[in-house]
Amino acid sequence: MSNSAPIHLEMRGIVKRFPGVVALGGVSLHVRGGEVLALMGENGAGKSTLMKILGGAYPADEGQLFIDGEEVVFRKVSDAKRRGIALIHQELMLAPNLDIAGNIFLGGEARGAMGRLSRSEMIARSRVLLNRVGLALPPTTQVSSLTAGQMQMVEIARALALDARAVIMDEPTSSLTAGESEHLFKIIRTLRGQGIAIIYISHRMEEVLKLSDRITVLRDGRNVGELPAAEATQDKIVSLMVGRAFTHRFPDRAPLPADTPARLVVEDLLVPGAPSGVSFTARRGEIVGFAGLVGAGRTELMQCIFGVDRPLAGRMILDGQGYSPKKPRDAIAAGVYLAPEDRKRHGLVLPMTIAQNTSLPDIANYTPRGWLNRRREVRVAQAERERMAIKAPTVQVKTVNLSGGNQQKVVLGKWLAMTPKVLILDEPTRGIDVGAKAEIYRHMADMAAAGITILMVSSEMEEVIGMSDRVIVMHERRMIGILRREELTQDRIGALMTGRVEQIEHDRPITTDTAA
Amino acid sequence: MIGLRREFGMLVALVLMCLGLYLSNPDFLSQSNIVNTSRQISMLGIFAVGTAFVIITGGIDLSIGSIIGLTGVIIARLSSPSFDGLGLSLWIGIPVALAVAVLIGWIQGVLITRLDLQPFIVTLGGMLLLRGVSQTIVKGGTIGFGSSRFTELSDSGLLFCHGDPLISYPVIIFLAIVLMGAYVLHFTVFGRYVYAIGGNRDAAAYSGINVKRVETLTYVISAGLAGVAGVCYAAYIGQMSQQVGIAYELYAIAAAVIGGCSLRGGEGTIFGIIIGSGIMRVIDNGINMFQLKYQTPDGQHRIWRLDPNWNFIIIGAVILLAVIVDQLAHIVQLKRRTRRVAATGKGEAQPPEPGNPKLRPTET
Amino acid sequence: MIGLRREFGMLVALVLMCLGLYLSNPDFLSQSNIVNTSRQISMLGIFAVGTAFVIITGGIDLSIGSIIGLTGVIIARLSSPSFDGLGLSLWIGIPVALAVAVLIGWIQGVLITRLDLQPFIVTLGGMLLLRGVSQTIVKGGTIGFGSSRFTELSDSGLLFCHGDPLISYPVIIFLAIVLMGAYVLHFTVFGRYVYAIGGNRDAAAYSGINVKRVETLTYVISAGLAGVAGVCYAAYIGQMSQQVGIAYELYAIAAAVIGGCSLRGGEGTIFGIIIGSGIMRVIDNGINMFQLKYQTPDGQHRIWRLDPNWNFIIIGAVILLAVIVDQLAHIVQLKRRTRRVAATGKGEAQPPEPGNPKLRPTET
Amino acid sequence: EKEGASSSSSTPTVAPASGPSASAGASATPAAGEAPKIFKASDPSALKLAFVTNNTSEFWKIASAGVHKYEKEANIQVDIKMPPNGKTEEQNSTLENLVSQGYNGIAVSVIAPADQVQNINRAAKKTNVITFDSDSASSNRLLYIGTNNFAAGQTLGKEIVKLLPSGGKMAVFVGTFSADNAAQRLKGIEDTIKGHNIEIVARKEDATDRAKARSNVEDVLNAYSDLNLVTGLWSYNGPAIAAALDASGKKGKVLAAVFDEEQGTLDGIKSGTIQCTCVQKPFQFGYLSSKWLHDLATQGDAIKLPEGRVIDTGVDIINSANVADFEKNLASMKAGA
Ligand SMILES: Nc1ncnc2c1ncn2[C@@H]1O[C@H](COP(=O)(O)OP(=O)(O)OP(=O)(O)O)[C@@H](O)[C@H]1O
Ligand SMILES: Nc1ncnc2c1ncn2[C@@H]1O[C@H](COP(=O)(O)OP(=O)(O)OP(=O)(O)O)[C@@H](O)[C@H]1O
Ligand SMILES: [Mg+2]
Ligand SMILES: [Mg+2]
Repeated sequence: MSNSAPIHLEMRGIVKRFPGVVALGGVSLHVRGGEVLALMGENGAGKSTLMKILGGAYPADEGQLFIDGEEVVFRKVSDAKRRGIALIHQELMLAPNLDIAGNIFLGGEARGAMGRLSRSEMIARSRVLLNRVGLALPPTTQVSSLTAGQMQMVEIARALALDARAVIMDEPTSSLTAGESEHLFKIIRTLRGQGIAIIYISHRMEEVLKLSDRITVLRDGRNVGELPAAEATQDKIVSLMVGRAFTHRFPDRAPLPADTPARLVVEDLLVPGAPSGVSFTARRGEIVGFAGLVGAGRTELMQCIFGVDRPLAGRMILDGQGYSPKKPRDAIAAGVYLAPEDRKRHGLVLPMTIAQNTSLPDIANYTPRGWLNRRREVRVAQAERERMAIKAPTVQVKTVNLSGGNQQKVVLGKWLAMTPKVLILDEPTRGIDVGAKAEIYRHMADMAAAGITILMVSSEMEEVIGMSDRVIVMHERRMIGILRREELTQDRIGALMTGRVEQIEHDRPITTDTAA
Repeated sequence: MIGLRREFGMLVALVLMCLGLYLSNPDFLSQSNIVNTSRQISMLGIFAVGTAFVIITGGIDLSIGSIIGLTGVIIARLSSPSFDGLGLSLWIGIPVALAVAVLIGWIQGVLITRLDLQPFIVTLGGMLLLRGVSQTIVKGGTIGFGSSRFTELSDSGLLFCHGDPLISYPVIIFLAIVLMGAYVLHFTVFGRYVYAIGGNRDAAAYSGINVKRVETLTYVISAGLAGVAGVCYAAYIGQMSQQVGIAYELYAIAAAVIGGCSLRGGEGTIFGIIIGSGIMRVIDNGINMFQLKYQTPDGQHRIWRLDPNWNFIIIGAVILLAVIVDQLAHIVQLKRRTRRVAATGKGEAQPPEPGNPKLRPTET
Repeated sequence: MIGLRREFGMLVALVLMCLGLYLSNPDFLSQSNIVNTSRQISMLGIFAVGTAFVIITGGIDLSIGSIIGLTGVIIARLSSPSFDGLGLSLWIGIPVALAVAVLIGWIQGVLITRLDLQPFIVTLGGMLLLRGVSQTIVKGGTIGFGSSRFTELSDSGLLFCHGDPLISYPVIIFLAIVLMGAYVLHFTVFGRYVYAIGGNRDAAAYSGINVKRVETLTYVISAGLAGVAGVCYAAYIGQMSQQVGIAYELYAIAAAVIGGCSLRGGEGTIFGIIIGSGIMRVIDNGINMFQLKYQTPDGQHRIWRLDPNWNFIIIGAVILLAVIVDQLAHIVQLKRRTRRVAATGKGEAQPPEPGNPKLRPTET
Repeated sequence: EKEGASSSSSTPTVAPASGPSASAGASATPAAGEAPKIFKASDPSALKLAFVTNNTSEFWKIASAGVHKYEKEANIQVDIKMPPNGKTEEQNSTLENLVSQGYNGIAVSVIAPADQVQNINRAAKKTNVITFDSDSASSNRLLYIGTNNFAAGQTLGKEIVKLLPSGGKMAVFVGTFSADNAAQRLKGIEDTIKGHNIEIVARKEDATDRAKARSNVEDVLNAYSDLNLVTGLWSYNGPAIAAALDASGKKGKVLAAVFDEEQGTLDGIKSGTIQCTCVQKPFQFGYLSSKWLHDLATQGDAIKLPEGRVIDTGVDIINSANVADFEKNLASMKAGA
């Protein structure tokens, strides 16, 4: 693709300050064409900021940038693009009201005379690009109708469209699952083969080890180490990232006693748009994992259980009582809470403080005499901050200023401040660094031990296997299998996820026992 | 990006309205009424097109009415042959007035984009301030154009028939603007950026689009076209006072929304603007034209006409009805599609979410 | 959510304005001017408080001016002793009018929340329609209250001094509404919900808040307080025509924004509304009060006063200046904080973001 | 209220919209009871006098010229206040403000005569208040200087009868019929055309939107093909009618009789599109009001108020015969403004 010689990119002593925080305190980094450099670090280490500077989205306060030995200054995104640097952002950056082709060429449109759009040319070129990323959709499909995974693929196609000499991917797999990720890796390897430099950011250790040639680790906006991939191990990277040795990932949990009573019984619940109903029983203190490919319908199912959407048929029983939430409010009143997949959109009121977010669902209980009890609000939030180890100086900090991991902890904390019966965690560790992940796993184990039932939707196979008592696998909005803890293997789940086999083990007996 | 559902629905409504008016009063389609109404539609349409650019980026421009007034007032002051005018050539007056309009749009755009201020409040300030400027220029009075050739701009035109033009100049100007506007909005890179910014401003910025420049330009276009409309109105009215143009921005916004623009940005077409302007002005005209012939019990022929007090009621009700009916149709359509999916058990291509074209859940 | 920076900045501006006016014209602080101006501030403040609720949820209410007019018109029709009134008791007229206002707010709220329509367009439709209804009720004319006791509501009050009240009833009503409004907005669950919805509507719904009900209620509050203001204005003006209240919504919005509300939602305080209303009305009053004494060359004492044509210019300029200066101060403050970080090299507690919680690329 | 509303309601008949309390017309109520108190200024060398109009319009520029003429003659200052939106509450707060500042005299063109009685009385308790152009006869104002709009309507009505000797259909245009001056003028016209087989078939409001003022005329010309005459009650209706008649080629086929002296109206008369207009004497309003305010403040009780406490300045009919002279005269007055 790219005819030019392999690029040599170097950033030296990059400093970036935001009001009140030094995001980067003098970071250096270099990468050559034909190499995959992994950039790792905890949430808030400064990875995205560094890459935004490289992509021209932010100016650096200090430091230099060299391309092929020549110093360059990027003032705007198009400067970087012109130099052949393509940045795929951590957050999806698509215009939902345009079609796929329009988004792929956004900012780099094919032009005819007088600024005229050359639509046919863009559509034709899009078709080729979509083919390369393995997205079998017409380029004229409106982006708002795509799934997150498909959108991610459009983003990647957009980077390819640039004919870039360097491609930066900031957590590209966070909304992809195994199959799509594998496809992406294939693309990355092809690009590397073509002499393109890749900078790859991910919190998923296996991916990084599998894919990269070299690993650079950041901590608190500084370089803390660099390893050739051949010498890297998970432990080495993690101890660089968090500054200490790191042992267990998943906490040990005793198997549930066979006579544990049922908590939530779901019977033939028909989610709008799904071909058939879903049935399962979750017991007290059980962690039920939900595995599936992107768009398998897990989020929709959870939203039905939480009352965001209403099922077309079926029923639910909670602790022996009929349970049919019409709104999240009803679910919350019944003790069913949801930590949503998209925490920025559904989980947090970003301009509010940690304390205000923590108290929000339960605020009605903070007004003993008609006045909000602000002191109690702060007290409760402080307790949660300590329990969840949220990194923030006070609970009066606005959540918009927290890093992703800490935001997720605020979401969990707000539900734990109440007393959940069932806690639904939709992708609880997406975009979260290993350290924070381990903490969240520990909290999940504690919650389960306290008798809380957890429904965990996750696209990370390891997490599903490591944490669940049982796993429900979904495929194309159908429940395709239930696996017990001892049956959990990557292959088995994978086979179910892709719809190759089917295994529904009926646990109705428990249903009738307890519901009666 | 061009789903013309709303536009076609409104086109049908417009045609039905015209039909009803014609049946009630055949003079509705008389040459002279067609000329007048088409001129009215055109003068509204000219600045409604400008408004559309701003609205599609997700902004709003409340200063339009004041710009319309100011443009006319400047022309009157510079070029009126009357006592209060300076009597300069119209070739000076009109360009100066248009330049001022463009400059105002640019200043407002710069304030909104460079200082990151809210369009509503900047253009509200502009609206008041410019109204005051007009007032100061006419010193609280009126400046007429007298019998200057200027008024021909609105009264004369092409294709004379019985001594009157069939197509007045404002209509021609409007057609030119529609053609240019449609070209720019639907067929150029700039137009694409306008939609992209309205759809997802951050994504547009990260795509290397000069968001601030594009947005500023939309305010320049809006103000510039308001200026052009101001020229037409000045010619049409034949005299300027500080009152001309008050609340016209609301009519433009209403026309845009009726024609399918969403104030959330990212949606709307020039075609829709034409329909929206048509509906607004045909209502106006229809209130004067509508009549019902009836016989009193004692056999006398009488004609019932609309009470002029109902003017606002009808316009308000039509705006509300338009958005309500459109939304209900949309909801029914979504429900039907969900049911069809349930029936076939197939999840085909998903429709965009109801009126809220934001990105679906993804993650940090 | 309560960062009072903007509010205090504006308070300082208000105090400076008052000081300047007093120096130019000591009558500014005369008993009678204080009574008049405080009444003006109060009548604006009453409905600006309602507007604040809507704005903080991220909505907008353009129908307020029309509701003010309609309330007065209904009272006039029901209770005026004059020819066009029905002469009923004020104890019937006022409650009926207020009930109508509340009902209108509820209907608009329901349309906005249940049908997911845009507040701008629903309340624009409402604004036009209700204006038409007022017009129909007064049959295009004017209904006076004559010498009915009703007008005392605005003219009389408490603490008489030289036969005139020091505190007029509208001021008392305003104080009561401020206290209630501040309590509801800042110290109750409902108020917290209002902010949460303005901050993130979806997250609020996922936290179990009945978003639709809370939002509907904000429109009810807005319309209800507009009704209360309508009662005061009717008493103050002493006669109702369909013209009363036109464009008042814009003054309320301007007062709210000057006082620190963001039209993006999630920000604003009752304290700010008081300051904003104060600034708007002191400008109005100041335009009449401001004077400069000077001597003509031939030694005569003359007084220079503001040209009344500058009214709009000054109001528009003050609104623009308020938001521009505030934003510049904010930018400087952010810069300074960034520099301080550079000096200490410490990434300490994160500051609140620029009133704009989006992350933005610098350039695009 | 509103622009172009060049005037008033000082008439012996009831304004339809203002209720019985408005029935006291200026000429019909010669000073009910004894004249209110006249305040003599303590310091005649630093007089504060104000001339408060009902809105901003061209009309008031002519009145301002009268004010300025007297200012020069008497070497005093008279502040002209024009409520920019022409709203009652604006005018009331202007009055309040002036009283607060201790003005020695206020002349006001009352927007809503029946309902501003209290406001005027409150001012009259502290200072000399006279009315011009639009009276509030039942208030404690000292004096009214202006035209009788009802009589003006009658005057124009007579011209209309002359223009339509065998009767016909006519339409009326105005900003809002709710304004008193509009109501009075219309009443005067209706009163006069009665019995002459003239029918008013359409009445249209434009809420001061000048473009609407013209399109209303156009629509009516299209909707009523048998129309014989149009009349406009507010100053800008004249030019709007002239423009619409010219553009639709109905000039001469549909006649026009209007009020006031906007340039477009005078041009219409010159070109024959408009047959006549009924004009008041705003220059006199300004000049006489200033003079009386000055005299009242300097002479106090010593002054003798005119008979009935009303000074009627009268109206003129302008048509093609006298339009040239009138225009010249007007220009020289404005030059003095
Ligand atoms: N626009 C901004 N304004 C203020 N602070 C910011 C801004 N962007 C980032 N920060 C702060 O800079 C630091 C680095 O953030 P960055 O997003 O680069 O981290 P990251 O390494 O990408 O983390 P994650 O793994 O969670 O994505 C954080 O403390 C963050 O809060
Ligand atoms: N609001 C919506 N409107 C239209 N379609 C939707 C909406 N939400 C989800 N979908 C579609 O429903 C299907 C199931 O999506 P869902 O989010 O439940 O899957 P998932 O298994 O949770 O996958 P993911 O890993 O993406 O979260 C997808 O095809 C998605 O595109
Ligand atoms: Mg990041
Ligand atoms: Mg999901």
